[in-house]
Amino acid sequence: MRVLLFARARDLAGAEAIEVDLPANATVGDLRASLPKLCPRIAGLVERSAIAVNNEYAADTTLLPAAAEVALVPPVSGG
Amino acid sequence: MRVLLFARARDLAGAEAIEVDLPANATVGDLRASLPKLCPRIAGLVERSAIAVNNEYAADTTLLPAAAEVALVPPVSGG
Amino acid sequence: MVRLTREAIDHTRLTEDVRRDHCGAVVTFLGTVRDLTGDRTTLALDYEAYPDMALKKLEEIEQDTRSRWPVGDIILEHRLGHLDVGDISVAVAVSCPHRHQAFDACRHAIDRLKEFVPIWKKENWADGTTEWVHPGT
Amino acid sequence: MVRLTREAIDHTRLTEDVRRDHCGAVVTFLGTVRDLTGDRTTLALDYEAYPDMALKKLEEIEQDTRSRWPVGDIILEHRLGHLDVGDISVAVAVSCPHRHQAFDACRHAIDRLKEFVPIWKKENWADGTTEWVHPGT
Repeated sequence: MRVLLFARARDLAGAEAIEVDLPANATVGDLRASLPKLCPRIAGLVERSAIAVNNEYAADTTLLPAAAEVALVPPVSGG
Repeated sequence: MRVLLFARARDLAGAEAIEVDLPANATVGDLRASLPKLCPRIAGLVERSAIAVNNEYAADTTLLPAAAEVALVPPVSGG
Repeated sequence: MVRLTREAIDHTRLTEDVRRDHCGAVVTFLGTVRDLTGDRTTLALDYEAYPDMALKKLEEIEQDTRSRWPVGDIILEHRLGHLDVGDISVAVAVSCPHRHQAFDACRHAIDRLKEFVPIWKKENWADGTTEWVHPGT
Repeated sequence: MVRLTREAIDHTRLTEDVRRDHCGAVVTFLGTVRDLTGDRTTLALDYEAYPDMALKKLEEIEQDTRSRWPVGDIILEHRLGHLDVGDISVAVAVSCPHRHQAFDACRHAIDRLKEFVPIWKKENWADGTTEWVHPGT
């Protein structure tokens, strides 16, 4: 599964996305837990970020659909 | 003393101002009481209007200065 | 700055004129002539002022607003004369460092304007009659 | 209507586009790039969005605002890319029949935008450093 990165997360990771391998029936929380292992530099930011699934903020208990657009959404600062 | 009229008061009186004779030491309240006698048509509006003395809203207890610009200010509706 | 004018109000200019580099927020309010008041149809409005007192009261509102919020700049402008439906009768533009300041300051200024600035409007109803508007009478 | 743009925001057009004959009030909010944040000097900001989600969230804000107030029209527009001090980063224009509706609706829309629309700014400080702004981190 590909996870889109933005803003400081993208700069810290040096990439626009991270590939994550997750078992079937994995949840958003499982994804959240796996990100710091794949990219330790964003660990602190992941804790404070939301996860979006198909352009919607998702709770950690949400099951990840098989084909979904997933993104790490750090605290926003638009306006 | 000349009292400026505006809006409905001017239309009802058919004049831009009314001349009022008041004794020395007359108050704004005395002026207010005299207006309906001079121009009965504006009696109802006078009750609901403010009196301005030198471009300032004045209480009925205020003494009228000898030389002042005085106006009847009906309820406003700007904006 | 405060102004009474018989020309069309240029909201672009008002908004541009209050912008400041230290102010991250600009709020501009426009009052426009509505086609309906309750269930009656308005064709036009005529606005009249007691000009000297209106300018004095507008200046008091500017000073009062500046004393309550960190205003970068503020402009209050009211149009007088004959206005058609859709025309802008009044505009208030305010800049402040932060947005809630700008919203509060702008709303305060227009609320006060409608409360005590000696300006009056005359309705020109669709049935051909006219009527000065004096709330409460 | 909602928009993300890399061009300068034209507040004149936004304000004109929301005006309606049955709406006596228009409130336009502009967010502009401030020269100071606290005691630090900003030279410029870079804005980035997660575009599809940002547009979806902006549309939700438009619908939510329309459901709460009798909105004639509303436009939310956010600029992306490199902005200098004084540039307009965001604009919200709203028309409603009455002024308190327009103020409340406009403030609601910009408050929600800042709360959850996935857009981020990067500070370009006067000392040459840059920093993505992520409140709370």
